[in-house]
Amino acid sequence: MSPILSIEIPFWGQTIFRSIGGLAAALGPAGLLVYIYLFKLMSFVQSRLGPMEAGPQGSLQLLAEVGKFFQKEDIFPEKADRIVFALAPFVVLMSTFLLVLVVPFGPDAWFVNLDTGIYFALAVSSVSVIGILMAGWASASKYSLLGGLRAAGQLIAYELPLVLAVMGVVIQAGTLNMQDIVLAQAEGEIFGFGGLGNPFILTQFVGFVIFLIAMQAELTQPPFDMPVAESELVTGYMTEYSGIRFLLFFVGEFATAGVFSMIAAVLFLGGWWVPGLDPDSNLFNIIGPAVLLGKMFIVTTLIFWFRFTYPRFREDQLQKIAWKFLIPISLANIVVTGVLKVVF
Amino acid sequence: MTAISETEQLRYISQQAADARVNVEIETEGMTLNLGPQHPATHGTLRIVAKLDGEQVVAAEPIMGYMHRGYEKLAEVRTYPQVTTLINRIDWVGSFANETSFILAAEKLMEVEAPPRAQYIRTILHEMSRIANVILGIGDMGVQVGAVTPIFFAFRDREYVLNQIEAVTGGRFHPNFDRIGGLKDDLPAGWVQNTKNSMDKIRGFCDQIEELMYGNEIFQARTRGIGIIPPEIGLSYGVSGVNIRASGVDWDARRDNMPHGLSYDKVDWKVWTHPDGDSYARMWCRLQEVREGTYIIDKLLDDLPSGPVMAKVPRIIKVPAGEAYVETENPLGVMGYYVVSKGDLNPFRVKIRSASFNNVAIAPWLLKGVYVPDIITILGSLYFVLGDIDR
Amino acid sequence: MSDETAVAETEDAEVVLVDEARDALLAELTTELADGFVESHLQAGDDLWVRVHRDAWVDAASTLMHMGFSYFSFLSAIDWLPSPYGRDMTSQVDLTLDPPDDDAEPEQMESGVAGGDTRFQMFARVNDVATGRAVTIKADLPDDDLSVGTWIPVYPGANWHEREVAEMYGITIVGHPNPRKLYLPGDFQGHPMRKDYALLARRIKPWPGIVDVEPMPGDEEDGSES
Amino acid sequence: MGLVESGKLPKPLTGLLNMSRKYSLWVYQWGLACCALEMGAAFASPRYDVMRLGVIPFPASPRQADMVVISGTVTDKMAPAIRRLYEQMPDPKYVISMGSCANCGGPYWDSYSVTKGVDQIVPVDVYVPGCPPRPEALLEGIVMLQERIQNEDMAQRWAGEPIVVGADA
Repeated sequence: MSPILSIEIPFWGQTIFRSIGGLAAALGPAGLLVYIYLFKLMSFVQSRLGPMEAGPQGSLQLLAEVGKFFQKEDIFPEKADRIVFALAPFVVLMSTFLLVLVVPFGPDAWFVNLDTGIYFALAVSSVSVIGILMAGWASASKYSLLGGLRAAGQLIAYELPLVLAVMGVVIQAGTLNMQDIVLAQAEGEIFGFGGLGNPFILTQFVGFVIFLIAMQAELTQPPFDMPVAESELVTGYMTEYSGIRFLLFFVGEFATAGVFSMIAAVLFLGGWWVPGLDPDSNLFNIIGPAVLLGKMFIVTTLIFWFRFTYPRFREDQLQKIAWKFLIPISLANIVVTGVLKVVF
Repeated sequence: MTAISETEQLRYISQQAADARVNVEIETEGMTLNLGPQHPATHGTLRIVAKLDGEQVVAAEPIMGYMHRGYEKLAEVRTYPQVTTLINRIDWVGSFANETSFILAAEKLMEVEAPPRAQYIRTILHEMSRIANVILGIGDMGVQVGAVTPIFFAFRDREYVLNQIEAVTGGRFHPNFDRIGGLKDDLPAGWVQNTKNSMDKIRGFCDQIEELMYGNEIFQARTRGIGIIPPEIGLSYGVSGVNIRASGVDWDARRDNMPHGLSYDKVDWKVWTHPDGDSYARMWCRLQEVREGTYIIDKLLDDLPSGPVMAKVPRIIKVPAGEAYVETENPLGVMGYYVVSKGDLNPFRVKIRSASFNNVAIAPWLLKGVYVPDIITILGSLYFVLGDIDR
Repeated sequence: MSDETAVAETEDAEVVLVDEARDALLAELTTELADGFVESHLQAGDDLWVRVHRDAWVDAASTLMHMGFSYFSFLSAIDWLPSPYGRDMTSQVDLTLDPPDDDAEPEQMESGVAGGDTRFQMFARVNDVATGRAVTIKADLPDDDLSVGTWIPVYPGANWHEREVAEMYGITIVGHPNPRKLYLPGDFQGHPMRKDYALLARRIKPWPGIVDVEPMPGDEEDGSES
Repeated sequence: MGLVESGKLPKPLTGLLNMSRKYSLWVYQWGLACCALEMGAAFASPRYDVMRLGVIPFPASPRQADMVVISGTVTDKMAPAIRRLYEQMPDPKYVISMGSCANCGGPYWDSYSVTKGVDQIVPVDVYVPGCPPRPEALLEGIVMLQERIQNEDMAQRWAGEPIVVGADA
């Protein structure tokens, strides 16, 4: 076990510390996202106020939501496959927590420092598909089934551009390790000018855009929210869920949005690093998480702004975008990146 | 629900499936999807039973009656003023427009005519209810295709119109203001200027929505080429209003068949048509009609005649025996009342020809072979109100 | 439109109005419908009614379609029977204060414009959007055979209208592909638009009435206990 | 039911739990007729903005709803669907009957196809009279329901009389 914050902590202490940290890293952003975007930004876009009564500016609204869902009846539909139905939300949430594992929050503040970090992240992000399919199938509802199948088709289709977009970064950084990707950006330089480092958004802008679009689709956010399309499929695979299990899905949705944004921030925006500071300093173990959170908000703002303003694609149009546009472009991006890597 | 046995429904659907415009060579097990009676997409309580092959619709059949309140029967047991109250609630989004044609039919039988000022105000309120109605339809279309924001803008700017309607009639949207022979009251002071300001706001809304929604590539991708109504098919189904004008039929009951008692012929205005006949064309024409409506109101307000708003009619209204049919161009399409009177206090028979009933009748034809999301787009672009279908 | 301009704008009812467009239309219809034509009524400057024979009902539709009446407006039926409940069907009368007079002479059945001999009458309206012409078609149904052919092959929009008629008046539409109930639940009894169909709420609890004093029919015991 | 069975809980905890239910009322919009528009105005119009009160009009599925607003004419054909929807909602659940039609049949009191009052089908907590009620009336109904939830004892649900908006005015 490597030290966190350069402090020696006994093994059990680290376990507790990591558990709390993991929960905070996944659920904290989720809560913030729900409050800031779902309640406040959306209301602002729609020229409303949003929740105002619960706490100052409605800041305790979230606690009320959670408290409410804990009190709700936990309904199993009569024809549901009870075990699968009960497990599905946990599978979805598990994928989120596995994602958090590899996100670096500072030079030493990480949960696991895998050499194949990004590979691992992209792999476990697909686990949620299984959970969604489980939910869709086990609900014994046609809406849920359609939603689950749509989700599966969509997530599989967009996994490919997601991976290919990351490939550019990996080629440029020369590593699959997320920590090293951050360092590569911190230590990189553009045409000999190293003052800003080299956030890969500059050199991999195409990759960033593709990653953003594919991420939007992976998160099933509008304009790619067919699996949960409220006006067609009610709420898709979540239709039959109530109480805590729905809360888990709900939290999972936003936590995944947060974690994916963090990964995007790590890959393209320089992660926890701020230009002008030494990336090895212990300072980043303290401010790193905050910096990463800030960069995460840049990405999530983009995601949610699209969410609130765009209509929804149709399922076949969505597939067309993935296979006919995103994948060829990302392949071209890889070729160009590879050539340039050799040239420079 | 006990209304239809499933086997009966399936047999009917499979009959229809034979001539559905879909590829049925690959034999897969079909699925019957039931949208409604309460479903976010169906504007209330329409129920669509769709037989699917994958996500493609093999056959779809709307089932209504969840909002059937028996208007035609109830109208027979109510006096004429009471009927006005009732029929307000047929197309509840644009209520005043419902009253107009019934009142005009009764006036025709009684051979009275409203004074010019009343006719002008009637026309203004008729157009206002069109604006209040269609704005909501446009916002709702946004929700149907997945954009949540336009509906909030629609509700926000609809309030300007409702405020003006409320100022003159006292009701936000069930005015019950029309009387046989005129109107209940004259306009309140300052109303004309306030209305003009409101119309400016509405035009602002039109510009905003045109940019935000109609200009959006995804919106266009979702609506263009979806649900094309050929003109001759549409006419034989009795599709009217914007839905048929978007198919290129230049026919507007306000211009071509205007009943006595409205003032559309006093101002210049344009009937908007679109050659495409698809969902986008329908929504586009709607938006243009809202904008045109604001200009009509402005012009009518400019030369509003003075004088009384009520003609001389007896206090207890007995309509002479006879039959009359009057139709007006309502927000949703042509709405007509066929009134049969026997000289009593109450009508003997009122046949309500409501626009949405005919407009939605074309849905089974339109929905064959589309995808599930297109069901919602097509229904949204046909824009119906359940009360107008079921009555 | 053109027919409106033919009418002299006058308020004097004594002047005989001339409606050339509708006259021509009526003449054309009379020849086209031939034997099926029964009676007509022309209100100059206003409207045209044509009554056809029941058996010519479907032919009339195709004839009209060929004449350019491509727009289907509506199709319905009328029950000409005077209401057997007399004035208690109007809300002006309170049944408790003013009980209906059972010995009253039943009113004579009287048909509307374009005449009619029987109780039930079909009527439909079609438009010609190109010229603005419109015509209302009527057809009597014999009392012992309440059935009529379907208009669906000509005007597919008639589908729901005919279902409505079948449900509300109990008229059989011959050849209708889907003769289910349109509005009412499947177990609904009766045909509500018939004049002899009583509105229960008006018979039992007359408006404004005293609510819940009289027990509902069939559950006297429950009523007395509660 | 979730964590809270009908057993006794310490008072501060009950208050906290009640508060969380009070401020998080996910409402299922059972829009039927004219009142649906005024309900829509109350929920979606920036002028009324019911979200201020913590009423979230998002859920499209009754499974996630805490409260249903039945607004409009209930017909006999629709009645079984309403009953079914009510049974699909998880406890604790609240019903607001909005408008004269849902309360008692309204202008269709003599119709052959209209159910005279939704309370024949499902228990109603709040009646909002009017034809249609203004959005403000619905807001007041919601606020009154929230006040009741704040003082609610989970063991004694349905013990109280239903709220009628404007009855004491």
